[in-house]
Amino acid sequence: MTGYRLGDAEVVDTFAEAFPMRYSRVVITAATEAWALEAARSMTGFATSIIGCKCEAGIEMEVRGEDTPDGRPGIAVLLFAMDREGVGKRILERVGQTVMTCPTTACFDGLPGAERSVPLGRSLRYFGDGFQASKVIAGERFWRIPVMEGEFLVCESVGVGRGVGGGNLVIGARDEATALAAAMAAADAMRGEGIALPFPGGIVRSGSKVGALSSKSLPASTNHQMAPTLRVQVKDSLVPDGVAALFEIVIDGVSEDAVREAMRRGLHAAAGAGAKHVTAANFGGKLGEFHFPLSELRDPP
Amino acid sequence: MSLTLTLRKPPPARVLAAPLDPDGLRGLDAGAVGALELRCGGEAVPVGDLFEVSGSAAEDGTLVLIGDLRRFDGVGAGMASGTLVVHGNVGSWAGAEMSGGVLQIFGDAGARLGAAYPGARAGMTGGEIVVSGDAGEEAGAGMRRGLVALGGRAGAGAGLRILAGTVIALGGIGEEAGLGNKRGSLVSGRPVEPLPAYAFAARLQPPALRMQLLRLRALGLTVDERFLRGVWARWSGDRTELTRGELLLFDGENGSR
Amino acid sequence: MTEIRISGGAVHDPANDVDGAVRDVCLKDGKVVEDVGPGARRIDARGMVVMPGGVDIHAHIAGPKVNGARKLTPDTRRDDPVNRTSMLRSGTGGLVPSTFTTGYRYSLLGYTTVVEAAAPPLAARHVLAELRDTPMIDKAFLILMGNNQVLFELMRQPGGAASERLRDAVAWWLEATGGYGVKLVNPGGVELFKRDNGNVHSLDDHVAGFEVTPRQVLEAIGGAVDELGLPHPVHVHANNLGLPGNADTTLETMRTLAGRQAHFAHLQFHAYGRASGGLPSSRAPALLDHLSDHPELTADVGQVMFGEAVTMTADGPVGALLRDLGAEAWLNHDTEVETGCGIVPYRYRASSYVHALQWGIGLELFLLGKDPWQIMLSTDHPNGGSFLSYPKLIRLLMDRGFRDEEIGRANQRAIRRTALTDGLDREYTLNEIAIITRAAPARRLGLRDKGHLGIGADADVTIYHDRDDREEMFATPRYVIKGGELVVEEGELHRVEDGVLLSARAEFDPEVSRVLEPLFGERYTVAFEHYPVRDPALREPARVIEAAGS
Amino acid sequence: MSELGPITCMGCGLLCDDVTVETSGDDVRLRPECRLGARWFAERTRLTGKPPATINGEPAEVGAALARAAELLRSARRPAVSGFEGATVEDARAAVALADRIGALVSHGSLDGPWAGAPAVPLRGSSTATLGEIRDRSRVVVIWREDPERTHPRLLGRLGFGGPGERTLVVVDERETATAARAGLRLTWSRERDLVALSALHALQRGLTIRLDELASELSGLLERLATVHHVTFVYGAGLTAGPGGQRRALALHELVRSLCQERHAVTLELPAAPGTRSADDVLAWQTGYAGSVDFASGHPELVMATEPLDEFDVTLRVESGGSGGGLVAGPDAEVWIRTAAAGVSAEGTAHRLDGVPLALQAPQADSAPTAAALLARLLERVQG
Repeated sequence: MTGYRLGDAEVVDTFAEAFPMRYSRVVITAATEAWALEAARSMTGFATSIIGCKCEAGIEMEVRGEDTPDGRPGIAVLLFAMDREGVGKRILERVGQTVMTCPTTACFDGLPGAERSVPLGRSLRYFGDGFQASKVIAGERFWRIPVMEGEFLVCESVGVGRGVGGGNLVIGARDEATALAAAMAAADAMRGEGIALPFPGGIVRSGSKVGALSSKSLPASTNHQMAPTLRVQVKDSLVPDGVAALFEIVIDGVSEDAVREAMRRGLHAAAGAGAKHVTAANFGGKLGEFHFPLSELRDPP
Repeated sequence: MSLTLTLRKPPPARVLAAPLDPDGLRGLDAGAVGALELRCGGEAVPVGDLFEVSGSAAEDGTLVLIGDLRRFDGVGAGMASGTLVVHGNVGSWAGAEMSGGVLQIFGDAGARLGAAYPGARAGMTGGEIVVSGDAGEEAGAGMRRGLVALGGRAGAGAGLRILAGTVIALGGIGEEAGLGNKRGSLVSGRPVEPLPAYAFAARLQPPALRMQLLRLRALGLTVDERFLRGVWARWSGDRTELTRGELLLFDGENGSR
Repeated sequence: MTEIRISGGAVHDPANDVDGAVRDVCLKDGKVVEDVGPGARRIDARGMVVMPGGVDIHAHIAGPKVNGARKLTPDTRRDDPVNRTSMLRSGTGGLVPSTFTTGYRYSLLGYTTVVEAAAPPLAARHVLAELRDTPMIDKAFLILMGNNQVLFELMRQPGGAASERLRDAVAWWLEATGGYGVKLVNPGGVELFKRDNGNVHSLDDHVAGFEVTPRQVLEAIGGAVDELGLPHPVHVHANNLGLPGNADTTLETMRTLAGRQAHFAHLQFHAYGRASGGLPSSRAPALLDHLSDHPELTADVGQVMFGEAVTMTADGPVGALLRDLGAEAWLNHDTEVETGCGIVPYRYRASSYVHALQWGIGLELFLLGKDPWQIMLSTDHPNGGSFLSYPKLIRLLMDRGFRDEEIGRANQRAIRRTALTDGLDREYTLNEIAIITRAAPARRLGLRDKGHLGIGADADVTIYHDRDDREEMFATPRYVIKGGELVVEEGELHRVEDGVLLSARAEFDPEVSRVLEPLFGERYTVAFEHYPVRDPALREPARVIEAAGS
Repeated sequence: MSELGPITCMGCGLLCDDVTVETSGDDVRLRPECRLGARWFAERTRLTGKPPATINGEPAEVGAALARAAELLRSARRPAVSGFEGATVEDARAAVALADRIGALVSHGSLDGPWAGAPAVPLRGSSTATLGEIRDRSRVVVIWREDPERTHPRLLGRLGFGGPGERTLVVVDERETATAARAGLRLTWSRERDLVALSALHALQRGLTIRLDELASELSGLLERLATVHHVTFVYGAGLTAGPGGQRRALALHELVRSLCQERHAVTLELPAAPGTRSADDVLAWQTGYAGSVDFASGHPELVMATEPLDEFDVTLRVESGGSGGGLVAGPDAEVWIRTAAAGVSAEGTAHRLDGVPLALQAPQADSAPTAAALLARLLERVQG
């Protein structure tokens, strides 16, 4: 196995294996950015992996007041699922439970003009118990749902795009603190338009593998190859010498390009922040449609 | 350059201007547009006699009228798409029974702006009308969908029997607004006395209105920042109908008024 | 006078048992004659279908009710303007056309005689003036008598219901107005509605303020008309129009009139049973059974056609019912002593259970009825739809494939409650169409010179291309001849004929005035002596049909 | 002294047809008494020294005047036909026929006053009744800003006031009118508040509360009376419908009446601007499909949508029936005037009463002048020829 060095970091010659997913973007606005963020956090919480949460979601970016449909500060959220139906169900649940409930918010479609869409306000309006009203503004229909505070405004439907889920980087360092600092630097660099990092802070410490050695019924279990404590215990450990802790960053993006470029940013940021070892997770290349070889990320962003 | 009609001189009689439809003129050259006839009083008069025609009806579907068109009725009436921009005043029935597109009037409009024709129960069914100045009586009468917005004042009786849709008058909606309002929104930038069939509901900052005001800015209307920041009093009515319509009256920047 | 020979056409003249025979029809001096001279204009009708001019036994085309509907619905005419020409007056069409346009369009459809089915006698001058402005067709009107307080008074006088005085009064009223026949609309019910929004619900309900019941009104007026031998029998719009379960009322009304001649208007609206949930069901078969046992009774169907309509009726409470069902516009007008009026623009939707059922019941009446001489074509224009929809209705009757397609578009829950999908494969023949659109209405109206092409008949003839598409065929006749003059060719009017007023007259004792005058004085706000229409400009030209007498 | 009658009086839209005229020299009296009717009759029988026609104020032959009128109309760029005061159905039929032929605008309102704008009735309809229905059934009659005692002097009598039976007269008017003086209940807000009052009345009648306490208490007396009767009538006219907002006020009244109809019978009665107005309106409706003001300029009838006076007519033809000033008046500046026989005095015909009832007009006093209808027919021939 030959890789390359980036600063102090050894980059393994492997690839991240990713999958086609469907996604939507909603823009949550509120009276203040803080309340928009509260709603966005809540909406993207417990949306880390499709296996456990039926969707993956993350805060994509802040949207300045002048760029939101209602002129208030906003947060863009990306939500991924395996198909359009899944996106529709999850968006509806989450906007209904976490955005509609959150003070002062409104919720807009972040993919206007998309070819396919799923209903949002069109379904949520029934919460209005017949008292809801609609407005068509600049050709788009919105629903006004009366709530205790006033009105919750939500778009009729949200566009659904074709995205990529499961891009990843695994970052290791000589100790836990250094590894975490490198991973955080990577996550910071990776966030941005078109990218969602669904795990807390963007970082996973319990990377997983499909299935389990000990049981046929477990869908996933710990990535024993990447667990430093098992380095001796298992035969196929991938933890190199001098690496005491590893963190994974899982990346969902709106396109193959977006994922690749986010990985490039992350890789270089990690290398510059003390990472000793950078690799990626895959399933042997048989499951995912998209492969992101780390060898292609050598050039800086 | 968009197809541009510049008024030569005031017409001898009132002109029915509805045939000047941006979509209907799309693809015609200046000569063909000039040869079209408009009803002027009892006569048919070629467009070219009334207007200087320049530019061409480009694919953008924009038609520009320039001049004081006070004696032109039905400007943009029945429009279904495209953009009609008027630099000057227009007569009555502008945008009547419009179903789509944008009508921008930089000037004042006459009575029955965006309204239903006599006897018709539904007026505008879509589209946006933006007037920088004032409008006459009964703007948006019978409106079913769409937006009529004024930078200035609306005459009395705005939103008469409005079914749905929005009438905004930043300079103040006139008296007697919203008789028979079913589901429509009437918005006044100045206080008025609502009809007795309306009752006060609440003060709020309606997010939909905020979006509409931003849309008006995009359509070239000056919208004071305080309207965006401010509080609006919602009156519900017409209570003898469904009580699902609303009259939103500007209540100051922090609702203290 | 023009002489015309229509040669080589397939003649459908069911009144004279001619069923498609190829023969010439000769016209001279406004009549059908044996032969015409060699100089006669020859119309080559080879390959065409020749029928008598159409006769509409029940439509609403003139008078204050129709005019009220015009004022109520200007928007329905905006997109249907009719330009003036050097010959024609301008006008507007839509569901309630202006008068000239009404005449032109009936003529373009091949109709030459139309009956306005509900005129308040007090408004006779208005009705007459409108009919005068309705060219191209001969016309008649029926006067409303089922809620007339003066007649109620006469009925409750000793022996009144069956008295000569009542007969004289009915005859007097026809003479005073120029009317052709007698119409009863919701007898007793309209009076109660005008009083305090009331109505009657059964034939034995009492009409407050008068000791009469609907049954007594039916018996008394129906009897009087029968005994007078008016050319057209009593024309009945029964109680409970439009209400689920009303077929019982209709049957009871038929039984009440047993033994007397009577015509039932828009039977479809009176043919409802009661299904669960308060919805109507079809009782067309029961009514048809009764009719087939009672040849003295006839009906027109009052077919509803999907799409826009304007309901207009002297049955004020029906108008109020439609108002309460959510009608956007509702016009009501109460005419003192005599009648009421309700007008509501309406839309029949194929997807609606009730509307599809009404549509289906109308077709059942046509298709299950045994004798086409008893069941005539009408849409109760414009209540069930415009007279302009007759060609489509004819196609529904003549073309099973087309009918099945249309049945497929209607609310299936309703269709399942009718006999339409039970292998009802009847297709009307051209002769049967000729019966229900001309021969039978003319016969029922007592117009001996109309509805047929025998020698001496009026020279009212319609000649159609024989097209497979029966709607197209009946929508645009090749030629229409009115009173011996060629007026329409291929959808174009070529000549304007005024048409005449058809009035009926029966003998009466002029002394009846002495009885009527004080009753008038108590109830009307017009002077008795000014009530009868005398102005010849309104009453002429008229053809007066004498009553047969008892 | 001579006595004529009974005749139908065209002195106002009531068209009382039980009128006996007593003349004694110049003195004209009507039985039943009516000063308006007497004046109407007197004016139409005192035609001393009037020529049959004038052109530019100079006496002229009728034929010459017709020829000039025809010439004016033929060459008109934008003709209008208006008036109809005292006109008959026959006059209106002939006038609309002429207007159709020459592509004129027809209006039975004034051409230079405020326009009514869009009609109210098509929006929600209306409920109406003939006089006899109101007299026999209505126990409350509300007269809205009209003074029939002056304009329709026998109206109250013909609706049963002063006769047997209990009925309440309610008058909405702040002015001290003769009608107001007879009111059992008066409501005195000013005209500007009419729509507010109608909206309030409608709301209160539905059991809703309104914030305007003062108005609510003023209306309470009327509401109490309305609540207890089975039949109520609202009489209205130009006092409600004329001028800007007239359509809204009429609509609000019809809405109120429609709402009242849920619990009782309720009707309206419209007082026309002039005798002849109702006839012309009905004729326009049946000949064109539209009432009010109709334009034939495009070759077919169009409902006039003007919301402000049209000022572009170069030739107007005013149709009036009889009287010293009545007749056909044609041209800019009334160039041609032709005297017509007065309908109901010297010409027979038909006219529609304010409630729509058509009545025959008699001609108790012969006059050689032709009817307006006859003149209009001759004018049509000349215009065509």
